Amino acid sequence: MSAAPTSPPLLECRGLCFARNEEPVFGPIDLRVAAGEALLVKGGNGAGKTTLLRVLAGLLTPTAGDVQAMGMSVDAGHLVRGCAFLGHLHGHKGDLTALENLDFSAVLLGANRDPETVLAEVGLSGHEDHQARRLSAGQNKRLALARLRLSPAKLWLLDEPYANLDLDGIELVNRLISMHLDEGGGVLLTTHGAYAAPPVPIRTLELSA
Amino acid sequence: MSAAPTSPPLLECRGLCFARNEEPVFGPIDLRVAAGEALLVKGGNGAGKTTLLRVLAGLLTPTAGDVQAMGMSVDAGHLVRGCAFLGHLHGHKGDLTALENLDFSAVLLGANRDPETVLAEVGLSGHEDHQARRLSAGQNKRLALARLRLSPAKLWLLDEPYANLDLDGIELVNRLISMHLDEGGGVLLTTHGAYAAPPVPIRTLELSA
Amino acid sequence: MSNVYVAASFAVTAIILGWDYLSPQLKLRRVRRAIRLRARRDTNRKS
Amino acid sequence: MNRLLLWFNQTGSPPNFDRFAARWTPWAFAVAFVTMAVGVYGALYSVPADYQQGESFRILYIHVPCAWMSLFVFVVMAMQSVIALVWRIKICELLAMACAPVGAAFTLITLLTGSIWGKPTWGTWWTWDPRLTSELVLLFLYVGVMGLYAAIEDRRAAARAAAFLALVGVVNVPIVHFAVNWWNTLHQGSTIRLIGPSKMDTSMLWPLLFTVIASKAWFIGSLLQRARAMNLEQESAKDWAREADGDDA
Amino acid sequence: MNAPSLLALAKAQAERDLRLVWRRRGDALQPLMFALMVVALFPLALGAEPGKLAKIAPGVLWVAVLLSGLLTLDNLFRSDLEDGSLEQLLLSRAPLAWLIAVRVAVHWTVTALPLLIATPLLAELLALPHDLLGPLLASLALGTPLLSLIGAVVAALTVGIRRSGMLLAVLALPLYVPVLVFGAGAVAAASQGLPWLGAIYLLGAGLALALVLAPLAAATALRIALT
Amino acid sequence: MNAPSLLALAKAQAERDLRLVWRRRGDALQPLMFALMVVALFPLALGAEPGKLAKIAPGVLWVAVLLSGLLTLDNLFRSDLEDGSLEQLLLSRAPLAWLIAVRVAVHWTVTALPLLIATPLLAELLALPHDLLGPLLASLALGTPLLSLIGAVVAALTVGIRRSGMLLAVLALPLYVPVLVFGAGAVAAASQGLPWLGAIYLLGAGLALALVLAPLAAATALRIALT
Ligand code: HEM
Ligand SMILES: Nc1ncnc2c1ncn2[C@@H]1O[C@H](COP(=O)(O)OP(=O)(O)OP(=O)(O)O)[C@@H](O)[C@H]1O
Ligand SMILES: Nc1ncnc2c1ncn2[C@@H]1O[C@H](COP(=O)(O)OP(=O)(O)OP(=O)(O)O)[C@@H](O)[C@H]1O
Ligand SMILES: [Mg+2]
Ligand SMILES: [Mg+2]
Repeated sequence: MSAAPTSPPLLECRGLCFARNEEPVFGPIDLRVAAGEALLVKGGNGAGKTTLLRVLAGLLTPTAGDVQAMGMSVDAGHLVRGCAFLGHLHGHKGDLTALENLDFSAVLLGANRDPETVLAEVGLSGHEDHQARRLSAGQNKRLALARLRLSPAKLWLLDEPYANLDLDGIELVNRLISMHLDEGGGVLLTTHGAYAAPPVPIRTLELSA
Repeated sequence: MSAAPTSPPLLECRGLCFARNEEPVFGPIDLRVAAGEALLVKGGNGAGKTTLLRVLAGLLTPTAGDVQAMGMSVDAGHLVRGCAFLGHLHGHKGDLTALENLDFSAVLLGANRDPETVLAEVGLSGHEDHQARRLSAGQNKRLALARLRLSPAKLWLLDEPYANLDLDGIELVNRLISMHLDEGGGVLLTTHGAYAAPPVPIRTLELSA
Repeated sequence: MSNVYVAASFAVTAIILGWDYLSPQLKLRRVRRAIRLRARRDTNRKS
Repeated sequence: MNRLLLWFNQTGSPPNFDRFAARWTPWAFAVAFVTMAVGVYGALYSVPADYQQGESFRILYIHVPCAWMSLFVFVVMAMQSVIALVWRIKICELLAMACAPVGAAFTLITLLTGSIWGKPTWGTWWTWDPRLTSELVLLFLYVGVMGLYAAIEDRRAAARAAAFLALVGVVNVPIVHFAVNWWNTLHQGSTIRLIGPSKMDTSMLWPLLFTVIASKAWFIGSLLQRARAMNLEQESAKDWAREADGDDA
Repeated sequence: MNAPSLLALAKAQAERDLRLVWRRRGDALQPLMFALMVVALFPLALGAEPGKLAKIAPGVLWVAVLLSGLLTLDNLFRSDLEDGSLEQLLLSRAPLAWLIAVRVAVHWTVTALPLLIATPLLAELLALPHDLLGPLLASLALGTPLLSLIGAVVAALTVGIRRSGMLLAVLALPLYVPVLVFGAGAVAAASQGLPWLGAIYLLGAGLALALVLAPLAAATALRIALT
Repeated sequence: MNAPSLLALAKAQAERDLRLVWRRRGDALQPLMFALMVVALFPLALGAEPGKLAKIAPGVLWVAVLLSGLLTLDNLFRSDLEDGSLEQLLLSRAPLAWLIAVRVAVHWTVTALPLLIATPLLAELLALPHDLLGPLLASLALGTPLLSLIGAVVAALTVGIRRSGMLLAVLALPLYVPVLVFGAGAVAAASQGLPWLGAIYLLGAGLALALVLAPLAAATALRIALT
């Protein structure tokens, strides 16, 4: 959208295959996410979405093919450092409060936004001083989304960002994604296609089990 | 539906309140689930759905009010033994295969269905010999649904049964619920209302945060 | 009398080396059988 | 460097390795069995009893080669591990992991024959002297490498983690070897040299030469055999595995 | 709603638990390895003199067995809690105490029995006089199941607390003390030529009592911990 | 994408870790409790004679400290793995080895330092001669950070494995042996009036080496274990 079409892709992979102990999980995949673009990976349960995302982040080693992220090649020794990753796990400590968790992330990520305002943006104002462990499933998800908003990363890798969220929360995810694209970022997100897709121009990749 | 309207309720509670460290989570609630009935508990993230379900099962002790399940009163020492409970956790061992897990459940629950056919019913045929740990998020959910189908329990307590499932899986949950109601069972289920509700005559309870 | 010690140590060695020799062969046989079973299942499925 | 790597990857490709191992394993074991037979005959019947230790000194002919192998195998394992970690060559991962059980077997033999030997000479099965202790630690390290390899689900990730542990553990090898020099211990210092002047008489040395060769050949045979089984297991879904299986099944 | 027979339940539970152990058979060896290492640490730390070692051998062996049992205790219910199996168990109609008894039996067979079998070797490493091996084995054979049973109650109580490994140890150890005193005491008495069967009988009586009471107590504790 | 300064990172990490410890301050006491109990078990298992106890005191103390450190090791990275924080750390731009160094420092401060402070008390319980307290404290002061650093490497390597508590012990103990031999050896030498500073210097050299290498090795191990 706002990004020039000639900008180098944030994420690109060619002929990517992954096999677990010699059992293929997904076939050769080519994909490209440039600045200002969102790519939606769709697939039913067990199609390999989570696996694909972990391979792209460098957390699993592909069997064949190569991944280039922000101009560097990704392999076992080289994770995609500096991307924002939202997995099935939240990645914050249950014993710390919502705000303490975000404060730490802010330093770690080198954020240039204020944790407190971001918390309010994701609808957790009033819960700043609650320990993350005491938040409900959906509130935890929102806290993880707050970290995304905090991160200065250009590339977002999101695994089922809509899961566990109510209608309001789904709206929030869509808003976050649009803002990020407008700022020239790129997003790759997965969903099993039961509901909700971001209301932005988007390309889709279908995985099948 | 097939059950006579005069049958005693499977689950009934009056003036149920729950507070965590003096902070009320949900107000006084009255509800009733009779044979052949389904009750849908709706509420946004953090409204207290999970908490309500655990209180009803006896896994948390209510602050006020009382719960009667299948004619017996539920309190701290007395869980609702013999109900079928589907929580955020799957309740099967990652190290055992799908079939081994179900076989054990069959004995434990005193089932009168065959584990292998039930597995096929929930769409896991071909995965019988895969360790549960190696199944994807949605496949794990389906395995938990298989246990429901196996259980001879009349009363089902389901916490977000639709989460993590693809369209096909949502269809499956609805089918399971209809069958259970036809057989004279009762179901209480929660959802945050973003999508999907069972296509059966249903009553709804709204929780608000 | 010290022959007992010699015999014992040679016996121990024989047992351990015997295990070292046989266990991979047994494993190889098991793997082979698994491969064959799998191949048969695949051909059955195709036909 | 790159061409070397390519060559390595080609000759070391799983099907090629399978063929290679199938071909050479019998030869290695043949050499091992023959030299072992000669060596054991020499040790048990041809060499006269020692004037100090009597008959029990014959244990030397298995204790010493196995003790040397226990150290040697660990070094080989560590070297393979370096290659596996740096260049990610699959066959080297397999070879490194196949070393562990063989090395553990040699270490166990060393410990057992040593303590059997200790009873008549030192009057006890076991003492906590530095060499014996460090050899026991070596066994633990082997077991640790095997345990770590077994505990991780993904075979290649497991191999790399265990290879890393083998690298860390290799510091123990010089400790075992030099223990007799650094501390005063009950255990014999270095006495034997196969090449050059030895403190042991040559007439008593020759069976040792044979058992030493036998242990080396055994190591090669066993290593190839184990690596081959692991290789085939991991590749069992591939076409070549089915064909190779069809050949001789 | 036909309740399954107790025997069928026990069989299913034992089968499941054994299968889980088998799937991680590497882990099953670990209590043994741990005890072996504790036994090895002492001579290293003390400097090895056979005479000195022999004197402390029974104590060290008992402590090693006790500690290695203690460390496996946390696993008894924790993994079932974490994946939700425990909830399912509590909400089923099956008699909880009975299932716990089966589980403790499996746990003892898998963790303590191998240790018992290896005791002669460990004793040799510590230069324990041979005539003390009998009392040592007898005291361990009666003492370890007792430890497992007592441990099960504590494990049940602490299962609701995350990362309770240490807390478990701190709670269980005081309860283990009498067992240790009588167990190691029997061996110590034998080493001084005193009658040692009395302590063994006491251990036996304790075991009989615990066999009946501990599963019930553990079941109650589990319910308390989880509601 | 302004990379945060190393110091700011260290501060944030230390603050976070300390805060987590503070939230579960009950747990922080547990290594101490454990060591105390091991120390208390020995007189019970051996029957208390001051002379006999004094002789084995340095060894028992060292073993107790070593074991209690071993048991807390698993927590070093595991809880971060389970809630996904570790993934986030790996995928951030922050230098991993540096963060690990900070974390090990916090871990040592929380688990080993209290033990060190309590050592005079424990030594008194075991009737350790007073002139040996100096060597004991010196050896522990240098030895325990060394143990923590070595342990961190092993903990990183095994973090991907569920319920690795025992495996961790089996892997770490062989690497701990030299530290134990020199540490307890120094005290033993002192007790016989031999020069004991040599062993202490060796420990110091080992510590210096480990301070540089261990965080790097642990970072590598973490990457290996998690990819
Ligand atoms: C459990 C007991 C024992 C263990 C663990 C053990 C271990 C070892 C090891 C590891 C070596 C190889 C050292 C190296 O290559 O640097 C070795 C060599 C040797 N051992 Fe033992 N040993 C034990 C008992 C004995 C006994 C009782 C004797 C005879 C009295 C003995 C005699 C020898 C001799 C002669 C060598 C060859 C030394 C050389 O390199 O020239 N060992 N032993
Ligand atoms: N750790 C693992 N070991 C072996 N196989 C696995 C593992 N994790 C997942 N799988 C298998 O890989 C396939 C893809 O799994 P993945 O988790 O990527 O699916 P998914 O698309 O994310 O599905 P869902 O929508 O259910 O989360 C599944 O068939 C699953 O059984
Ligand atoms: N263990 C706990 N301790 C204290 N407070 C808690 C705990 N668990 C949940 N809460 C609080 O109770 C409220 C209700 O939580 P609950 O998990 O029941 O919500 P929910 O309706 O299931 O939401 P979701 O749709 O997000 O799963 C939330 O505000 C949450 O912060
Ligand atoms: Mg997924
Ligand atoms: Mg919920």
